[in-house]
Amino acid sequence: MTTTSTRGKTPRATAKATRTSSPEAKAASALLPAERPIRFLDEHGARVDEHSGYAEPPVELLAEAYRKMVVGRRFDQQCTALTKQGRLAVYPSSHGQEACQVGGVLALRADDWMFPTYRESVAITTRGVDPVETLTLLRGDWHCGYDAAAWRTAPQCTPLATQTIHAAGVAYGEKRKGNDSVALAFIGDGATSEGDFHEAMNFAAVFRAPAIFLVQNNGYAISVPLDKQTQAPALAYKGVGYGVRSERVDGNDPVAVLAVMLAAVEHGRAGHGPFLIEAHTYRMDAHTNADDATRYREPSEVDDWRSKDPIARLGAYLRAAGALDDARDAEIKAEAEAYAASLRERMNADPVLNPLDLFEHVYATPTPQLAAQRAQLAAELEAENQ
Amino acid sequence: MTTTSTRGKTPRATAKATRTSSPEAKAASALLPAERPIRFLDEHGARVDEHSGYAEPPVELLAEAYRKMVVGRRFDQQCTALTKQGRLAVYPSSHGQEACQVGGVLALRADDWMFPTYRESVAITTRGVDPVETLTLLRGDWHCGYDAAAWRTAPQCTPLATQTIHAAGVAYGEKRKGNDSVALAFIGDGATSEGDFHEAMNFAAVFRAPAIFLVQNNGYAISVPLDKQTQAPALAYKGVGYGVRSERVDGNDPVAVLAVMLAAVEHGRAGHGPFLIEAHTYRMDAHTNADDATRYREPSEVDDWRSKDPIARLGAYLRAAGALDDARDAEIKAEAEAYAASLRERMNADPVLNPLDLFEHVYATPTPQLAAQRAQLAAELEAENQ
Amino acid sequence: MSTTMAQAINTALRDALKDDDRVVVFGEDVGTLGGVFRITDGLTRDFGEDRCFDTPLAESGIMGFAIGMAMAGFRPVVELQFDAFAYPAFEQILSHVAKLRNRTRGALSLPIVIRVPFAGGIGGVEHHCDSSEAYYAHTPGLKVVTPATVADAYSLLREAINDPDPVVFLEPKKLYWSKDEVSLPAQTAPFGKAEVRREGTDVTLLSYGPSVPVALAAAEAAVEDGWSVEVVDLRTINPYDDATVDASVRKTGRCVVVTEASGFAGVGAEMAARVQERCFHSLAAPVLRVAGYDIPYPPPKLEHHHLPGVDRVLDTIARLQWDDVPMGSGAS
Amino acid sequence: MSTTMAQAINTALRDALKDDDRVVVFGEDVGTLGGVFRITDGLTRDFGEDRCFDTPLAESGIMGFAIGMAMAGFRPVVELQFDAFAYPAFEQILSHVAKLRNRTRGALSLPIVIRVPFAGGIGGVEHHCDSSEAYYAHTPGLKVVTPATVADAYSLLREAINDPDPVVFLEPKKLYWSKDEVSLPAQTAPFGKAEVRREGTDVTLLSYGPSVPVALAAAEAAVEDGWSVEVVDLRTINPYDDATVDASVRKTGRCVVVTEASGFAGVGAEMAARVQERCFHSLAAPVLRVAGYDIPYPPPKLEHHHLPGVDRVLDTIARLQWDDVPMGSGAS
Ligand SMILES: Cc1ncc(C[n+]2csc(CCOP(=O)(O)OP(=O)(O)O)c2C)c(N)n1
Ligand SMILES: Cc1ncc(C[n+]2csc(CCOP(=O)(O)OP(=O)(O)O)c2C)c(N)n1
Ligand SMILES: [Mg+2]
Ligand SMILES: [Mg+2]
Repeated sequence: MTTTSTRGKTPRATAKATRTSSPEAKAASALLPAERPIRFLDEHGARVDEHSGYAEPPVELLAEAYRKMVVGRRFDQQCTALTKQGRLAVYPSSHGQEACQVGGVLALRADDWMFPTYRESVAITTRGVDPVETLTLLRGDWHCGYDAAAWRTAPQCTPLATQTIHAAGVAYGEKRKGNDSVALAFIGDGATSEGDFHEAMNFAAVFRAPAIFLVQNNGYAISVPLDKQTQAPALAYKGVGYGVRSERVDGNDPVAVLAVMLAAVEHGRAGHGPFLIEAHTYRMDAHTNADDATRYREPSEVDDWRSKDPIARLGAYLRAAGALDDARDAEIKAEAEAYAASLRERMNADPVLNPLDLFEHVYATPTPQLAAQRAQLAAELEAENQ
Repeated sequence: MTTTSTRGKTPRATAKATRTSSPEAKAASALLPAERPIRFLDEHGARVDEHSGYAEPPVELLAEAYRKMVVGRRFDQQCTALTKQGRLAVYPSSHGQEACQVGGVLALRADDWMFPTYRESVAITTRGVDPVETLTLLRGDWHCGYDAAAWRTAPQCTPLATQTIHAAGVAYGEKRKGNDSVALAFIGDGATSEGDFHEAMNFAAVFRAPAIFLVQNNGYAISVPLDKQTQAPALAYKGVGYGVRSERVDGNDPVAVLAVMLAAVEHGRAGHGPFLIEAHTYRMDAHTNADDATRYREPSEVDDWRSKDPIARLGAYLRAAGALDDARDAEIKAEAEAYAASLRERMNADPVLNPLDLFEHVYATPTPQLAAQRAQLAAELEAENQ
Repeated sequence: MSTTMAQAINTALRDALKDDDRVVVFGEDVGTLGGVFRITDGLTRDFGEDRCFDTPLAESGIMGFAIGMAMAGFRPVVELQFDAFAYPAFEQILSHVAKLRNRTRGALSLPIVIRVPFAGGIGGVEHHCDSSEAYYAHTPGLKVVTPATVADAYSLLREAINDPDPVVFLEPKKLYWSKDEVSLPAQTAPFGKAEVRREGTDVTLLSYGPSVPVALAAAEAAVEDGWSVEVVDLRTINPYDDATVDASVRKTGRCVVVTEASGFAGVGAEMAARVQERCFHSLAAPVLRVAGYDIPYPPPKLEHHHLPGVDRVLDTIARLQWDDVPMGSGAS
Repeated sequence: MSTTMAQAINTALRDALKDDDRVVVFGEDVGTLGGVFRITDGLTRDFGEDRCFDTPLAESGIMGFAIGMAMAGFRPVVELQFDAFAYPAFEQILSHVAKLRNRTRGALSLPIVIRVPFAGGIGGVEHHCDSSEAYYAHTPGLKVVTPATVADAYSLLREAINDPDPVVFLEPKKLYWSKDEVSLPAQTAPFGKAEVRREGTDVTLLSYGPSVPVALAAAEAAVEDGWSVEVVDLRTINPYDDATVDASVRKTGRCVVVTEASGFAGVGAEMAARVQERCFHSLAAPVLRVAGYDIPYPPPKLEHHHLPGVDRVLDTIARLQWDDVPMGSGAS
């Protein structure tokens, strides 16, 4: 995030003298993020006390997060490999962002809604969705490959920030039905510049909808660094302008991500409305396989972030806490390998696609025009097969 | 504005303990508005000391503001009367908002840009634009009736908040040309909910464009009150999320509006970038002549605001300061009457419109298709005249 | 009973709110105020703020919120206050509303109605009178409906609300205060069925929404000129009723398309293209179009020059090669 | 010299930046990265951040900022990264870009070029392959240009940047890497002039942008079937060159419109409607259309079924009533 050192010299120092805590200023201060990003773990995984009172998640949950992160990263690597083999049309990796991918999801119940972007393949499989179904979109077989309603997981969203409003709407809808489920919208740092993010935050606040906006601030929108994206002191300072409670978190500290996510979920369930979380993280790979990250960032920057690896940090912490040992770690890695191997194998089989499916689900019932077009394609296909 | 009393119970008190003034928190505090709206005058026009260090504008400027406000209000009343006579298609009155209409404009130089909305007719005539040219749009003769380039005054903007981005762009463009002019965008409280406002603030901040966003918060967007519009502690809290210096001001205190506007203009000229001003004001009339305000607000509310009348307040202050007396006041009122009388008379004459103008200025040079359509209409008109 | 189109729409909303708990009405000023055209008058009072409510002033937000509520099982009926103020919602409409069923293979459907007061003829200043139907009609996944009669306004809106798919319901502003002898509830033909509003034998006027009354007036006036003019009202632009149109044109052998929207690449182009594709050998003359000019919508005092009127329709009928003189290149 | 369309566009931008200080290029990732398609490669390096720069990620913002900069005297050339990601900018485009000259009686003009990589055929996932030309073409006040050849890409873009009016410059993504023997700078015909890309006598294929190569391939293949096929490339959708189109159709007497976009209410409808309006008595058969289906753009593995291909064009030519059998109602 950027700090703004050369602000104007309009009267400000004196302004503070006038401050006697108006109701607005009080309300604002309850919404603003803590001075520094929340973290429980330092870069080596040692426990630190910078959590501003957020409760540490139970160790079982942390252990589960570790497992999911290891499996998730292995899945992600497998996807990159599949892309190189031409098995996926495109793949946006989340390598390095596993604390958010997993921490976001593990804080949810099955009846909560989730709104992933193109980058959230790991979050989706973490939710339990079949990896092959998850990859339908990126393989190019269809758009969304899983049952979005059953999983309460919207299709991976490409038009940036648009999904954040859907999250506000579904969160309000569920609340109106008397449910205490929440809706989690993933969004990137760059996408916070879109007008839709603004409208989503505002609608969520006005309707006190239990929506959580989890900004994975990985410092770049494709090639554009954050300081060309915003001059905000930090993205979490955007919440106060809507009356949305906001927090910054070390996005490579899985304990911190989970802790704040759990608080945000609780905040929503309790009827207090939306919550904005800015998580500082980094994508170790390029934007997608089609991108060349060397064009816009230094290798040294990537190296810096390698030393903040979320999996290593959580692993170290769990070991220190006695919740992980070599045997268990090996077990988890074996699970990850098996997961990847199964995926590899299943992705080798090209599914048989029916071109006539193109006309399905445009409407519940095809219009006469669509039926005619379908018939035309059917005739062409028949002619080809002769 | 709304205060938010029942926020979530997520750890916040402890959060404060952690605060040791991070660079981000410091940057934020330099951007946030003063605790209370800036004002120099109380409701009776007596000088109070709630101006947070903003300099009081010179008394000559205040006297000029008074004159313009009196003339502006008279103009506005005349427009409403003209509407009743069917001479205007529609008129959105700014009765009650004169401190902003006039205070916004008087802080500008001729080479500054201005972006008015439909409600800014008084601001436009205050800038010096001929009142009949100003009313071309609302009379229905054409769209923009004045020379927008010469006056550096964009057409009155109806698609809400769209003009704020133009202001950011032109402010940056002028800066790039080495000019120190600023761009003032008027906007209403309701329109701050539009995504375009978000994008404008962000672009202005990122490009350090000298744009001033003057929010006339009159408490309503047509019928929708501010608490259905936002849950922000106040609209001025939206600036920090973009790194935009923000202030709240008593929008019915012309001294305060001018003082903060002058500071904002100086801020922009000095290269410090954009400035957001939230001015609390009230429209005494309905949204437009077509609106029925009794459907959504109480007469008592209107009465309350009548006692905060910006013209009366400034008049009282100027009299106390010895800058206004009965004679001068009578002179100004006579000027206002003359202005209105001349307008009335000139608006009685229906201008002769040329239907073929419809095809002018669609492009610099008409396309062949347009030329053909123009010829078709010309033939029709000729046939009619036979 | 004499009923206005505004009343018919209001009643349709009421009846839908009554019949189906999942229906919610929202948008800018639709609550306390009852809408700037008073179409939602009394709904909040009678059904409560939960069923009909004001939103913040943000059309993309309104649209996206409707998508979310539909995902939660509601049937949102949103009002976008004027045609041009729907534009901020285009990304949500084009990239999500129109596509979500298809993208999710039917797992998520969006039974949303997008009500848009549209088109001109009311002396509105700029940005208040756009004819925006082509943008929607060209977008697969949307249904596009526009009533020309009071009964249709009621019946088509009820059907739109019951439809499992998103429907853009375009309300011709200038017809809000038009009256018909109708008692509600009214039941007219379903989506995808055009109506012959007037029978004739010489030429078919093909039209929809705000232009239907113009076509009917022209047909009436044409009697004097000795032409027997048939008028077909599409009612729903998508789905499109080729059968009714074809039957009419095959009978009359001539066709003029009347739309208020700018002609270039508009819905009228589709109508003309379809007619000649399907009825080529029945046509004694090219299908001609009477449309708004290809200009930004004019200021109030000039709009009548832009809007297709009876004279322009009659002039165009007159150009239908009644003497079988081939057209020169000077045409349109 | 063998040049790609991507190189031609890059060179056109360079030459414009060189020739006119007022030209600025901006958008998402156009600076350091050189654009996701590398179209702006090296511009920031060679002309500095003032002339070619990255913006925040907000298309309405990009468009509105361009409007403001144009008001200050610049000539902005903006890139909207993909067709569907132009949708957030629609309100700015429709309500301001297209109208400002008209609204201000010429006091303010907007010499803005909106570059949009558009259409499909590159295996892109959803939202990356929309054919959005109809939305622009239907909007008065915009010019709409789409090159099909390398030389045109250069020449039309230079003309677009020099044009005093806003131009939507649609770059067919799948042609970025197409090559022609061209040396730059190239000068081709101006806006409003269609080109006969191949001469023929039996039927005219009418097309533009990404569909021109398809039409040419079909024309080549048609030789085997004994058809002599003429191919007309519109080059600019608006302004529209009726004269060239009319001359071709009057010569051949038959016409098929080929567009990749969904057919319904698309630009192809306008093309078909115009041809029959203007050339009715020269036509031996209806003007038929080969278009994308009226469905959301398909996933990569199915897109070839959607896109008009040579076979579909040939099948359609075959349906042009060569034996003069009147069409039944089953057509299209
Ligand atoms: C509305 C819209 N504009 C542009 C794009 C193209 N695009 C895809 S990803 C991306 C960058 C997004 O950056 P960020 O939000 O930080 O997310 P990240 O990719 O870093 O996870 C861009 C510009 C898009 N998908 N949607
Ligand atoms: C994009 C858009 N949506 C809706 C409207 C219709 N509309 C005109 S004024 C208005 C209310 C604006 O309220 P506010 O911004 O508070 O300004 P005020 O009228 O109070 O000065 C609305 C909804 C519009 N002009 N533009
Ligand atoms: Mg990012
Ligand atoms: Mg207001």
